[in-house]
Amino acid sequence: PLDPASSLPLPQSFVLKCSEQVRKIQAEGSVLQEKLCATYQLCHPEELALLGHSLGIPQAPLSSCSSQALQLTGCLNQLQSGLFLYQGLLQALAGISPELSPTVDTLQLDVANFATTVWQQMEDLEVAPAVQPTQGTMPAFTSAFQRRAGGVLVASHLHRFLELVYRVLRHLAEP
Amino acid sequence: EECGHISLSAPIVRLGDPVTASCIISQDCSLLDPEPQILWKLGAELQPGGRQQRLPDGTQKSTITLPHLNHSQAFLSCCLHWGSSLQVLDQAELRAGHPPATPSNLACFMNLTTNSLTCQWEPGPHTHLPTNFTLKSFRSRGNCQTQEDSIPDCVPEDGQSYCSIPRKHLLLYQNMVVQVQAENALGTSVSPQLCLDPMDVVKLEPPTLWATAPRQPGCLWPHWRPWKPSLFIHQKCQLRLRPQHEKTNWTQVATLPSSVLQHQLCGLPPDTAYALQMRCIRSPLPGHWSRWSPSLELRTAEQAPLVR
Amino acid sequence: EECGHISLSAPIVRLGDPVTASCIISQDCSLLDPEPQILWKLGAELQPGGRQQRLPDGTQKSTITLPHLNHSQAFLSCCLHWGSSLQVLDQAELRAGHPPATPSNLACFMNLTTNSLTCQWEPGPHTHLPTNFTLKSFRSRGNCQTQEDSIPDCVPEDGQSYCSIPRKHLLLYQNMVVQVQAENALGTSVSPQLCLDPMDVVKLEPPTLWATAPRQPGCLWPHWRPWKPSLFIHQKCQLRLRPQHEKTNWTQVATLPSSVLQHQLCGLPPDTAYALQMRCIRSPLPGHWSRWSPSLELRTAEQAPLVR
Repeated sequence: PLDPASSLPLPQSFVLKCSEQVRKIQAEGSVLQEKLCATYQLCHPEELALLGHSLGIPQAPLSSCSSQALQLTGCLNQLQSGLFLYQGLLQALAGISPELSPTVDTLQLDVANFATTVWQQMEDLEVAPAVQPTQGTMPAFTSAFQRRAGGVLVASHLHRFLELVYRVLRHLAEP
Repeated sequence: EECGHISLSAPIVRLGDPVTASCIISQDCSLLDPEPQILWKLGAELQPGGRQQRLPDGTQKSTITLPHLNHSQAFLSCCLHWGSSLQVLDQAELRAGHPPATPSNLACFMNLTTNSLTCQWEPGPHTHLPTNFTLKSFRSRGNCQTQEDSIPDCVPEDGQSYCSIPRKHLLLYQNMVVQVQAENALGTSVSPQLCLDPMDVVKLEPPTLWATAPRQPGCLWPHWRPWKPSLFIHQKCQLRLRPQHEKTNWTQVATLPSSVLQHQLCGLPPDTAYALQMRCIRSPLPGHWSRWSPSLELRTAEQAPLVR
Repeated sequence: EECGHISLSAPIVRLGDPVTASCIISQDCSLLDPEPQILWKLGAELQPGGRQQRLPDGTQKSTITLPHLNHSQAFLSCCLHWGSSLQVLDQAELRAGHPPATPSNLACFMNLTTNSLTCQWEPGPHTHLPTNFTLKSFRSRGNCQTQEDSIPDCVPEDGQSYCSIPRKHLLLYQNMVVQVQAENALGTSVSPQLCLDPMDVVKLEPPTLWATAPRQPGCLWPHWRPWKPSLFIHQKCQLRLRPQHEKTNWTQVATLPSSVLQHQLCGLPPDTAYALQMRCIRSPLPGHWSRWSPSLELRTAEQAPLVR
């Protein structure tokens, strides 16, 4: 059954802040993708799918957030776990390159802050799980190329993940 | 072993307060004269009023009290006559000043280009003493009733009254508490606490204004683009105009969401030069107004000649 | 385990030289297609000429030789077809350039205000590779035939062709050897050695010129004071002049020891405006000329009216 938004009193400021954080992270993610393309000619994530597959770069599920069957508590949970996962993936890219590190660091901080925003709201609504989610095992990027390719893939997955989140937030923001 | 040694009641006192000093002349220095007369100098001036006594171990001790130390810094010397000259045996630095006043007008803004939170304050009157200012902050929740993990102290560069907390110490979209502490030898004072979310105090730069040729007479067709680093922030913007080169009051003509990037203004006299300005503020989330943009000078189109 | 791995004959070669690369595709990546065709891309362009073979352990290996690498930096990718797309499995950065040329025109001067010896040089043509310049020096004696204790390397700031050796490393009034070394992945080169005493290469600033009213007609009465930090150095100074606002040649009117602080010039036409300049050099000890001082504009006195 649809868990109507109203059954979970989400403050309007929370929805507005989350929307802004999504836009902020997507803007930074695009900067990372542009730099990876300009500097290393790694411009197409689809050219790195096989490598991503072999490295085992996980993607975060958002099944509870689909517009047809929005299950809000589950959606918040998956959003928070997904952000936590991407925070770990961005950390695994450490040492990507001197030029890109500042962008990756800022991106990772913003994702971490967004995860905290969601987690604290779940605590305030008393729907937070007893234990913070775990990131699971992170891929090991063993070469400079793998870190750059990983950067392209993580940025691309994160962008798609946030597109879905933004749709839900816009749905929640509708009066 | 030292020839003479000064000890002070306190090396640093409040301006105008008294200072007491004593000077002990060791035996091997006073051998030359069994009853050497100890003299005091403050800076270059001899100071009367030294009370001298002979200690059981034979050393000579003089004590002097300066009733009001009115110099923020002065040197007190303990001297002896030796032949025709006055010999300085020891010298102590006296300092006087005020405890720090409470730092006031603490204000912070988030800089989107450096990604840091810069806070500034009024240090208060000069204390005449080395005074350290430290920006203390910690993370919080809700309306800052609780104290969560603390943030490393931010120490401003010498003599400056602002400090920037780097991005990695900031938790955006959550409230934090900020406070500035002033400390010198005579005391410590702290400013009132500020409770803020860095993103609510973003310092916005004004949008960029330009224009394309107006379509109808008496109209203007300004375009704008929000400040690039703030594109992710929903804003509302105010547009104002006034006849060019006239210092008349500005007329506010529109308040528009930042996503609207142009606006047609009509009903103006034809062939007239105007100055336009725009400013923006984060909206609906809290924020501060940007400055007004530089003026954009535009002229309304001429009235088309009436064909009889 | 890596999907694909490129190994290079050399990551950095001389511009125009060949590069050979091989790429090994691990089994779990090539499982999809028993005989996957390995393709090479230089930047975005496919590169023909890969020679592919199946290794005993079942992995596929392709080797390619780029006859002339004419890019100073390029990315070589090892790819596979996977479904409809071309998959990049590994990427290697190729760099090409030149070994460093011999740094030339090494020159040093002693700065009396910063108390440091600054040496500058011509780095030579761009090598297209990260190239480190280091100023090496050591103390010596006589005419620098012997090497005494060495001085810490002076590393210039990024991209700069000068470096300053601080006072604490300098032994003034003794000869030292200075040399600059350039190094990159393709080689090292060193400049010729300079043998110098820092005090023989002092950079003198020009003296300060002023004048008092001339006593007789057709005379000028310039005064000067040597540059303050060089007062301890005996110098000789040249004085030159030329009619003001005329770009005629300067006339050198005197060479004087710097201890002489004024000089009367006579025999000049009355009521005429002149520009004067002065420069100095350490003398009799060796040194370099200072720049000429800024012009001092003076006018010779008028001829007194003849009383009949």
